[in-house]
Amino acid sequence: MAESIPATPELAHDEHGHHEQSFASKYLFSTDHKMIAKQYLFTGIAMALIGGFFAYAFRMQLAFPGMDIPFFGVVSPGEYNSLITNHGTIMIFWVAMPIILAAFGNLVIPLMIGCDDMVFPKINRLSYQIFLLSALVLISSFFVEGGGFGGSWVAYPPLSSEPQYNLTPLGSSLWIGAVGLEFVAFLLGGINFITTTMNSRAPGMKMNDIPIVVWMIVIASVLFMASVGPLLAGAIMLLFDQNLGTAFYDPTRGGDPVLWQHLFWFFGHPEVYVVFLPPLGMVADIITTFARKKLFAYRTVLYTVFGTGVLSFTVWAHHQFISGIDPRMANIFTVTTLLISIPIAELMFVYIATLYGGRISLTTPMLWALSFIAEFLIGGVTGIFLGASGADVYFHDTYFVLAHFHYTFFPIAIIGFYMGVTYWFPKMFGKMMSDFWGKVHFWGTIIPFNMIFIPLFVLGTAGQHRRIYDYSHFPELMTPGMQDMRVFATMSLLVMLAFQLVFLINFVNGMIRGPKAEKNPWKANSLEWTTESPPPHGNWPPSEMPTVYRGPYEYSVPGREKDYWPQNEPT
Amino acid sequence: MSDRPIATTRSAAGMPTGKLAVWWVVVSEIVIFGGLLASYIMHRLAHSDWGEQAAHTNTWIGAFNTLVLLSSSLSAVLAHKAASEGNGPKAAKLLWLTILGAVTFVTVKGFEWAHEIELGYTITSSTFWSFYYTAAGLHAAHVIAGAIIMGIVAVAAAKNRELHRVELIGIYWHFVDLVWIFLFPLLYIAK
Amino acid sequence: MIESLVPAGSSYAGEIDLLVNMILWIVGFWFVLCEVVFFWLIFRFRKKEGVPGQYISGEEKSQKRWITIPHVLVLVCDIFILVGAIWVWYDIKQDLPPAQAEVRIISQQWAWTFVHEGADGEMGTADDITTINELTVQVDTLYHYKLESLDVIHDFSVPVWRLKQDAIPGRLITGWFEPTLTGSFDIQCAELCGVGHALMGGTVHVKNAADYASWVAENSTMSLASAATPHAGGE
Amino acid sequence: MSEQSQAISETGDGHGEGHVETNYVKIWAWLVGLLAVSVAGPFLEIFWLTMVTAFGIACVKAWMVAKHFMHITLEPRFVGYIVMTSLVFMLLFFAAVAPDVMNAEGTQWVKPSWLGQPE
Repeated sequence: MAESIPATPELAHDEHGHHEQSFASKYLFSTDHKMIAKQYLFTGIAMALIGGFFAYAFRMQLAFPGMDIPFFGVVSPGEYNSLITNHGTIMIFWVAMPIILAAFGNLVIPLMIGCDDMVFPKINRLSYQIFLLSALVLISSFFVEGGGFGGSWVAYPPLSSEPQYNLTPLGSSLWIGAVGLEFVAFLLGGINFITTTMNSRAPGMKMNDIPIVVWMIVIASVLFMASVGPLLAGAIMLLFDQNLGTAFYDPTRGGDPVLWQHLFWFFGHPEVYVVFLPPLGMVADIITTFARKKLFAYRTVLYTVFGTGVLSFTVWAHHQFISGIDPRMANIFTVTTLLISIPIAELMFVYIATLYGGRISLTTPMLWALSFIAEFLIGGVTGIFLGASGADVYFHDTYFVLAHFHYTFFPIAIIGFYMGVTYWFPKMFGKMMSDFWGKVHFWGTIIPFNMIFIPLFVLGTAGQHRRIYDYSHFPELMTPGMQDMRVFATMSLLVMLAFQLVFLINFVNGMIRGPKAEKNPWKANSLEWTTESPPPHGNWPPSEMPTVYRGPYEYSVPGREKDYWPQNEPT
Repeated sequence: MSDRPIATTRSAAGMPTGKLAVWWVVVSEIVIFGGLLASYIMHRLAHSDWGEQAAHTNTWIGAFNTLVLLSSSLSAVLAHKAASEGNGPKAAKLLWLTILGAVTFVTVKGFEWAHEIELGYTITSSTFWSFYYTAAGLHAAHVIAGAIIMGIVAVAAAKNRELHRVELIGIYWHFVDLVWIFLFPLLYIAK
Repeated sequence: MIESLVPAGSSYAGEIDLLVNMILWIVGFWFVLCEVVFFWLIFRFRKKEGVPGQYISGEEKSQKRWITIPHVLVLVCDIFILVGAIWVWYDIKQDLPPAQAEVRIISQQWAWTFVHEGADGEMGTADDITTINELTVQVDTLYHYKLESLDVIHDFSVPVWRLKQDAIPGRLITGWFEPTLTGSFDIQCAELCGVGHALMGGTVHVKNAADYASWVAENSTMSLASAATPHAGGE
Repeated sequence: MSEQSQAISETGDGHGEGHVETNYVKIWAWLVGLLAVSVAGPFLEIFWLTMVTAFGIACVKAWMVAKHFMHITLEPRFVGYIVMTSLVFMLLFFAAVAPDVMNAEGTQWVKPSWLGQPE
């Protein structure tokens, strides 16, 4: 893990007795929340490259069935299944969660609430180490005999629990083991996030003075902790079914496969809010900074997010309308699903209203934040088709569903990642990234992204179902127009993947040769911009720990010459 | 104490950081055992034939194990009381007593399982037994983990250091006892 | 929206298409409105020299109106969608109109097995016609299907009929459809069921009364003959 | 084993400072008594009575441990709320999943092997 070498020498601190650290203790076994944030970030980026490569491989197979794909070779049906399974698993559990929740959570929480580190530094390090172990276990599952697990990321038994059905005996056990380990890692991380935010706020920081991104990350951690339990129990039961021959999910011996679906989706839906809320918080902080404007109705944002969090535990079976649950239950879950779309709609209205009366400067982070809102609107809007049980009868498991959740997951994972990195890069690495190349990369990613998934909406409406390796067996799906759309989507993916190189170069170049970043490059209010870039160990000298006097969004306050008002500036 | 960050010393939520964290651990454990027991109860209510399967569990051993855990909860709370009075060595002695209770619990369960497996009731003989071994096994794993951490806390408490941790491990221990209070009737009484 | 890409081939296909169009209009309106207002605000309030930002807390009643009004309107629209969705759902999945014919669908790892009623119109008799991956039905006849799976979860889906139902091993799920369009259409397996998931395509032949009767007559005599000879496989 | 702890608590029965003085051993004795009742319950062969003694007493014992040993009532209020919320979520999970896992049949579906019908 080649880490960056922060330009500014570490400031010696009397209180922490800052002895000269060896490479290992500073980078590999560091307990500093900022270093652990970077570790999560780089592991997340590495896994994103793997996940992206899988997407390249199976999209090429879909566009040119049976072709010898460069860098991969011919994709066999079993390989196709494990490619899509692990693309989904990696992108959610090993890219979105570490980067959005853990990397930015670790970086942002202590800095924004004005304390020197997470409350339990060693547990914080342990959570990263368990996460790294889970990533290695998952990667090893690709190379075992029989290949990686191929039963889709939802792993419905009996396909996932019976080796004679999924033909990946070792792969499936390693897969569920890796997912279980990843849950343990994020349980430990979650406890750290929640306890730090609840207990270690800077003196004077009232509930309404906490930046929205910190609120969102903590609520996301609470949602994760309260929802992962049943699936952890379910994962243990699945592991026993796979290896010990128990029959929790085997219908012929008294078990019930639908039990796993409920256990999975009881976790599954709060999970999508776990990864959705932190980027939503970042959007709030970034658009207020670059619109120089106070967040519209701070309390409304909080109440809608609390409402969404609680409701997210009541909607899970809309994933299972036609997969065997009792049809009467579907009506209840249609009601709750349409109910939960309302707070999210209100949140979007609040963010759009925040732009009214602003001085919007379109820097790269602002472009990413605004594109998050624009793209997520499409994702949210197409979700109503799927939440309405009557319409879901047709749309379930088609590419319409796939396009819908990519219009929600892409803004969460990829746009959220780029928004956070471009905004906090000066603070993390003490350097500035090039804004020009940032914009080139932005347009180079957003336009192709839409070119990939709008055709997939059309294909899904035409009845094309997911996870099918080759559509030549379905005459209705092999009309020339549809195959062209698949090729067009794959070509757009190639263009988008190419533009990611622009980012990687800009990212690494910024780290090594970027111009020195000042304390507060964006002239923002929150506390992380009141310490050096990159912040020393302990963020502020122990004697100068910040005290807070006002909220984080006091921009363009009438009667002040500067249009921003840092939180720790005494009135 | 110097390497502990300033963050840990603050308590904006009105309670010490350690206790706040332990309560969140308890909440996350509630949903884990809750998910497992909910699945078990559903299957149990669905399959009336599990009654005679459950008849082969030995209620007396279960009752004794409950008594052992209840007593270990008592010594854990007495250890907390001693620690809050600043008496480290006494707290440590009581903690070791609790660990003794834990060891007794696990060994008794070991013999019980060995006996049942001998009689042919293995984890795969029926879904009741699968749930029986999974739930009791997960609980036993938590008992062992709790005992190990309690050992570490007891060693420190004996030297009058980190006395607040005695209460923290106590809360976790009472939770493990609570899970067993529900597991006992579910697995042993409902016949 | 769907009927432009996939013909409506069953009695309730029209209902689903109507519901989807209703949702499209409601949701499309709000989507376009939000995007237009969004991009207009970005353009209107872009950074101009000498023009300071405004300080709007959004807590006063007058400012909050801008949020609560669309909020309530969205709530009202959701109620329309809700009623439509439950209405269509009840018709398809909860209501079971009396059957004029029956068919058994057995899914297994990577093939569909269909059991049609033979000439005697009774299921479970010797003259039942069992076919692999080829379902033949009569147009404008209300069929009950009994769906089951022998191994993993499969999903019987006929896009033209807007029909989709998972087959859960260990369960026998009943549903209904009434084809209204003659012709041959695709059957797809809509739930990942292992390596051969893509091979599980099938076709459904919807014939008018005459062709169907001749098909049944021809095939049920064959299955009767094969049932008579002792070594024949069959049920 | 339990006698030994009783001896210790007899001697060191100092006054707990702060929260109300609860005689932990008395609470423990109640718990053991309730345990005995719940074990004796099945011998009366009355099904619903066994259910009451088994699970009713389990809930009472759980509350006693939570209140007297874990001092949950003395913690800030949100501790009780988050524990209660997680229990409510488990109830919600049970309520929504039971119709599928517990029933042998429902609207338009049936589990043949449960009803003894042929596949």
